Amino acid sequence: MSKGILELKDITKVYDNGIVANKKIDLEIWENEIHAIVGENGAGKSTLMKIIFGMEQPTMGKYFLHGAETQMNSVEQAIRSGIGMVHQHFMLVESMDVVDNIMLGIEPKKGMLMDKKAARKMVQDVAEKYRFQLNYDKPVSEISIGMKQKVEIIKALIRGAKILILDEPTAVLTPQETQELFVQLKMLTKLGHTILFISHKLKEVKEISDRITVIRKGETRGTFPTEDLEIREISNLMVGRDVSLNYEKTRSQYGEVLLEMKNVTSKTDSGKMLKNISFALQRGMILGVAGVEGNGQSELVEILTKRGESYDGEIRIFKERLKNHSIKSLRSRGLGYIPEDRMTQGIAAEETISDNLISTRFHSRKFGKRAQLDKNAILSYADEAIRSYEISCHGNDHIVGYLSGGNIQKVVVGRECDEDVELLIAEQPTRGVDLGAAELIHHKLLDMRERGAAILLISADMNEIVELSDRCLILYDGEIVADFHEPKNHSEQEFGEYMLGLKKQGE
Amino acid sequence: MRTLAAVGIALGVGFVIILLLSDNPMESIFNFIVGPLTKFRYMGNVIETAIPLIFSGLAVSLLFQTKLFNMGTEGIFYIGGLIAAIAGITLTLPAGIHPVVAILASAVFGALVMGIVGYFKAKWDVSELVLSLMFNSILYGVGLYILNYYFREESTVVLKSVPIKETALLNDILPGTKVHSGILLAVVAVFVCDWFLNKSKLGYEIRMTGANKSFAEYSGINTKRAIILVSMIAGFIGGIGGAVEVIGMYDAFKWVSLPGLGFDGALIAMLAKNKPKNVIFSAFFLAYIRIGADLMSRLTDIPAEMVGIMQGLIILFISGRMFLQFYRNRLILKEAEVK
Amino acid sequence: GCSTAETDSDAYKVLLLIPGNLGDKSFFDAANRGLEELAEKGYETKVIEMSQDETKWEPAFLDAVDENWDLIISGNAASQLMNSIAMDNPDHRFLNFDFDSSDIETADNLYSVSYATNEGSFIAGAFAAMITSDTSLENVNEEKVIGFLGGMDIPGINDFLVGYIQGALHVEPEIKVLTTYAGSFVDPAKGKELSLAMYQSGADIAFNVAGQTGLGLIDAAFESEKYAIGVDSDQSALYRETEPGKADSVLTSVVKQIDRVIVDSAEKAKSGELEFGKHELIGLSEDAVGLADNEVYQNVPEAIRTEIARISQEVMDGAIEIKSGFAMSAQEITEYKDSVKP
Amino acid sequence: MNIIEQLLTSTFFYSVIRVSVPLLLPALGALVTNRAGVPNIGLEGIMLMSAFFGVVGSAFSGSAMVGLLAAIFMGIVMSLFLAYFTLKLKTNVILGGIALNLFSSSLTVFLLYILTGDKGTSASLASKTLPSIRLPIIEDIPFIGAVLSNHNVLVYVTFVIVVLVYILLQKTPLGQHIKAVGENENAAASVGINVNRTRIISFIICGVVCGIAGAFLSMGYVSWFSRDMTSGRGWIALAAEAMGRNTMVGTVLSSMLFGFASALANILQLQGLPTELVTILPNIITVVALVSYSVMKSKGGRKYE
Ligand SMILES: Nc1ncnc2c1ncn2[C@@H]1O[C@H](COP(=O)(O)OP(=O)(O)OP(=O)(O)O)[C@@H](O)[C@H]1O
Ligand SMILES: Nc1ncnc2c1ncn2[C@@H]1O[C@H](COP(=O)(O)OP(=O)(O)OP(=O)(O)O)[C@@H](O)[C@H]1O
Ligand SMILES: [Mg+2]
Ligand SMILES: [Mg+2]
Repeated sequence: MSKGILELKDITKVYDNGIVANKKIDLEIWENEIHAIVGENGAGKSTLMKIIFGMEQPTMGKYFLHGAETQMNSVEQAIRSGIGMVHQHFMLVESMDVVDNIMLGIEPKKGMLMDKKAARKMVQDVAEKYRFQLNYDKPVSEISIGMKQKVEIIKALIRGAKILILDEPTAVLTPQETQELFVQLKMLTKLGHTILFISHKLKEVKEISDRITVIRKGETRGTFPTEDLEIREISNLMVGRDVSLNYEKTRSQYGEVLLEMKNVTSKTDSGKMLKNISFALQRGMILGVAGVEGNGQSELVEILTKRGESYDGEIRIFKERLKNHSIKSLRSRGLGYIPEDRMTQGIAAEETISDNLISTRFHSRKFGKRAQLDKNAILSYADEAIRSYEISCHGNDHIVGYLSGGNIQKVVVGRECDEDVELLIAEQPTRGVDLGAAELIHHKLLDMRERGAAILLISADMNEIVELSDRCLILYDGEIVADFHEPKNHSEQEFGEYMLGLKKQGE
Repeated sequence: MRTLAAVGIALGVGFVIILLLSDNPMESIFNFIVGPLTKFRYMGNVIETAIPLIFSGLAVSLLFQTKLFNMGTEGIFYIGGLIAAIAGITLTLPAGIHPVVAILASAVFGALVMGIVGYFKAKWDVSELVLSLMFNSILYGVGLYILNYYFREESTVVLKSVPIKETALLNDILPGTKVHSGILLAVVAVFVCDWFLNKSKLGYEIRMTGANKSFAEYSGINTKRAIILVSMIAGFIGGIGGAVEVIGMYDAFKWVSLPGLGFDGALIAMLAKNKPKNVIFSAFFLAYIRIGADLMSRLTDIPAEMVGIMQGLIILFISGRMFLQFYRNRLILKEAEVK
Repeated sequence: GCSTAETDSDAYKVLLLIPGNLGDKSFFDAANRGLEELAEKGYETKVIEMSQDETKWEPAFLDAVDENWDLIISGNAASQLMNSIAMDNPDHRFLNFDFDSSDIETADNLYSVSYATNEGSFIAGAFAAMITSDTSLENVNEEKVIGFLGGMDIPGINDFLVGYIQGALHVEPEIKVLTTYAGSFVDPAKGKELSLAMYQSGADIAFNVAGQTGLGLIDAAFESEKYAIGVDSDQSALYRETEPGKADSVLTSVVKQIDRVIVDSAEKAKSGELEFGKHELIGLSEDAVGLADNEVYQNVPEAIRTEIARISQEVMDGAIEIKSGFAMSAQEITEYKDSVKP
Repeated sequence: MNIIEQLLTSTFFYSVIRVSVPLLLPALGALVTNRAGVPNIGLEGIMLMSAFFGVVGSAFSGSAMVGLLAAIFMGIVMSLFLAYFTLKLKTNVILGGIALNLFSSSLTVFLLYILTGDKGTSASLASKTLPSIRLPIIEDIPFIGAVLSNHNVLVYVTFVIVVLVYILLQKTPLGQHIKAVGENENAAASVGINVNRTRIISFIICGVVCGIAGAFLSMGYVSWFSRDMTSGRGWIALAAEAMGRNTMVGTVLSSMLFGFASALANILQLQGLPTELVTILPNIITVVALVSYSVMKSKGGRKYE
């Protein structure tokens, strides 16, 4: 078949803090293939990719590019050697606009100065070539996550990457966007690009890749041609057991209404993001909200979590008007919130796991009487959470920022799915999380529903919505275009038509 | 270990300079390193010097812990010292109560002033750095005016206040030194702050606000209140520090320029990584090298400026996290291989 | 410490403890010069800068009495402390080169002097008034305005100011005096800025009493083509070699012979003639303060110099009573200043 | 003359410019390093060393130009010194800055003493000053000529630097990189920008402007070095930069505001107001300006509540 374009031999990586992220990894990448890397959270995938990209230096081992042994000392060198990488966490400068972000480091010059016109032209050309729609002049802080992902991909392509590393690019994309991306990836391989692809969604891996390398606890479990492996086998190699992500739900008895929106329209001067939204969420119900990113989901959650959006219409939460609540009173009444952006709102990265686990309910008597905090109660609470969520760490005093992303997510979920929570707003609860962890989180959500909590589930992952929700709203352009009572009875095709605005219920 | 090496290198650099200057380099170095231990009185000097440093270090670490880059402790020390002196001059109270009143007056004022900075920061996001630097000058100017126009000792060359009443002065607790009861207060303050920050619910709110403000907000913590509160506490401690220094070490208010102790606080806080308990060690460390350097310049022929030069070098080397990292990395690697 | 002079072991040993840092261009530098002179004369000397931080002074004194110095010199802000140390250590001898406060009982083993600074600045005020009134001089305007730049609004500086104003009024009752303080002794740029403003506001001559800040006034005088009066030492000499133009704009300086007093006292102490336990106020009569007489001063019109000499004589004879800034409250000083404000 | 008349004179505005320059230059330095994400508290120390070496350089070479170059060189050396510790050895940048100030304040006096035997000033060194320059044409415009012309050459250099720094930050790739490094160093690193190198460059730029500021103090404003002659200007510059909210225009305006208030305070002193209170006028003006700006801004931004 094709020849090896990139080869790693015996790569070991020990981080400064003593964590061994990669152990004697061998990896061979062939030209023009789509090579998937799979493994649990913290298995060492990103680390390995960063080594290929020159961002991290291996502690030991050899690196061959086009058959020649190479020292990949810097990102700059990697880019020059035709390697591009789209990182798992966005690598964008928020205050700069899209064009500036894409051209960062390769700014075209006119004399000594930047040539903004030429830059824009270059970006436009590439975006058109790959059929990406971009908002060129908006600061990155104002564009949606899906858009950010596209910006990242263009960033790599425009640098002429022949080997393109994509670290969980689909985690934030809708099924349609993912399909679009896959078309692009196929086209790229035809144009002579080689692709390294990381995902926790095994269906995607199976669909797109030519070969698969499985990594477990820093070591390779081997590389296999994709057609030789069933999804079940992959998950077995990865996690050591079968994971299906399909659930048999019991029929639930719905109870009192905890959250109700009546004719809510948002009031911003940059166009109304939400139009006439009405729904009611009852105890024992998981209400899914689906839609292509940027169609009002974030605004909805921002209003509910009191982050400044103002609105017309009425919102009642725990039977009272939302406006009469402070965040604190909402919290104390039993509101849980899993934020989409776990790093900025979900955790305090420099603090310990235990401190992160109690931030919403440290006032409670179980964590100490009056003004004092009861250390022991907190620690045993934390140990319990670590155990039941299988958070892999050194202990309850592990600094959260040093966990792998999947495990950070578990900390957030662990805190927000606490037994006191009556109403949970779960925004992308399993984003970036490995199969095993996703299954665990899904079970937690179902358990909460079982005990009578109400859950508003916002997700870009259609499988998640379909499997978990009792009822599902689809948002398009700030409006509810569909309201499915048994989401499982509707096909993915049908969902897609509503989400893309091709259809609208009642028309 | 690393600290020793850092001190060693700074000394090495200093040593070269000293070799060029001194007729008796060994004696100079000796005075610097072990001088403070050679006499009981010198050890007392170390403690005396450490007392205000503990207070200012503590105040600044609370602020830095909450990511408030507020340098206002300097001004609080100045005005707090003056207020304590005024209380000591104007009030007539019994010996046990007088200092307490003086210290409290200063502390409350400090809390109010810093509270204003905190309020502006929390409410309107006014830069606390600018505000606190400006407040330093303003408090200094106003303090000087009050001193000059209302409490000045007449018929003397230098500007100082009329004497503070005996009853208001802190008594010395170590015979043969000037170590005063302020040291006890300092140690208590450290433990109270440590408890407050790590074991109390309010302290937790403050820590989380500092660690990630938007996270704290969405967890239901009132971050504005936390910012104002921590500013006030820092002001309170700064006020105590200024008062204790003046009624502990002086018999009249004699500061005609900002004492520099607040800025030292930033130094201490950074050395202590903003941890209240570490503040004691950092303060003693800085006090020790200061006294050592003083002794060196006093007892030998090294110019006084060596004090500042050596201090600067030692602080730079000690705080270099990556200093000798190479060596540490090898250790880590070995350990990892063993596993 | 610095400037240790090695001599034979039975030399007379003198220690100077400076309650501040060298480089003040005033008391401390002058005292240091005195010690340098003593060293040349074969004394064993040492100078310790105790820094501005007053908490460091007592340890330094205690160390000093632990060693066996024949004479320990200090003063200024450390006067009180030195007095009490002297009382506690009757075996040691002390010299206060600048006694800061008159109402303390002097220890028996301590000799102290203070300077009638106000006498010197009185003469300077008179001199300035005559200069601004003499429009025949180059660049002197019609208005009778003179200036004063102080380091800080503190008693030691205001003693100069009060004498200066009084001297000016003595010669010219219509005189106006611009007064500014820089608020710092180490900010020459600010000193210059303030001085420029004074010259712009009509001052023809101005007097600086502000340490390094004051040097900014001389710069400003030179740049504005006006005149300056120096302080403490002959400040014209400072620039004679390097910038003669600037040297020429400093018409005279109010000098204090601190170094001479120290040298004389030490010699007396060595020969056992110094009257310990005594406090002396020395001024014009003792030639301890006065105007610097140099080539620039010699170029000032004869008439002015004669008149200055006559007034000096009057002061020495006690015919004029000179106010002391130390004896006035801040309020009184403000009023006095305001009475001559333009 | 009454106050109002004095404020309307060309000499007043002339002095505003002169007073502002030694604040504006280090504020620009602070701006550049802050943009790169490394707040430089050591401005004071860097300026002081430059002021000293400017004097020494010009005294020993007999040339003001050499002095200026020595000052700039020293500014760069001190900046790199701080950069080495903070970027390479990972000393906390705030701590490093404070230590640098301490170190410079002592070292300059120490060297001064060794060179001149004086711990106060370098007046005994025959150092040179940089010339003042008359601007042709502009000089003849009434009022404006008197305000703008006949400043020290470094004042005009400062004008040029303001423009250059503006272009650097807004229009050049380097400025873009500095911004990226400051805002999200991982993002910058991921596109191959060398984070440390970019920060070192920003430190060097800061060193250059602080070097010029130091030279302005000791070879333009006055003609000698004296101990601690920067007198807190580095701190005021930091405040001005923070008040300008990390923007070019804001920094320039804040520095000028401070210069204006200081010049105003100088005039008011001549009116016989108490020094202690007049001296803090610039600080009060700053507080009032800052607070009202922030209040207005947050009122404007909270329309939607
Ligand atoms: N910069 C770092 N310093 C120290 N440890 C790190 C660093 N980056 C990653 N690690 C640790 O190395 C291990 C491997 O992390 P890595 O990010 O490579 O995992 P991953 O396979 O990408 O996981 P995920 O699926 O969650 O992305 C984890 O334990 C992680 O905590
Ligand atoms: N210097 C560090 N020391 C220790 N841990 C670190 C360090 N820097 C980052 N980490 C943590 O290690 C984990 C892995 O970091 P990395 O940058 O590889 O993320 P990732 O693998 O891309 O993301 P994720 O872990 O979400 O899959 C992250 O959770 C990160 O917070
Ligand atoms: Mg990863
Ligand atoms: Mg990871």
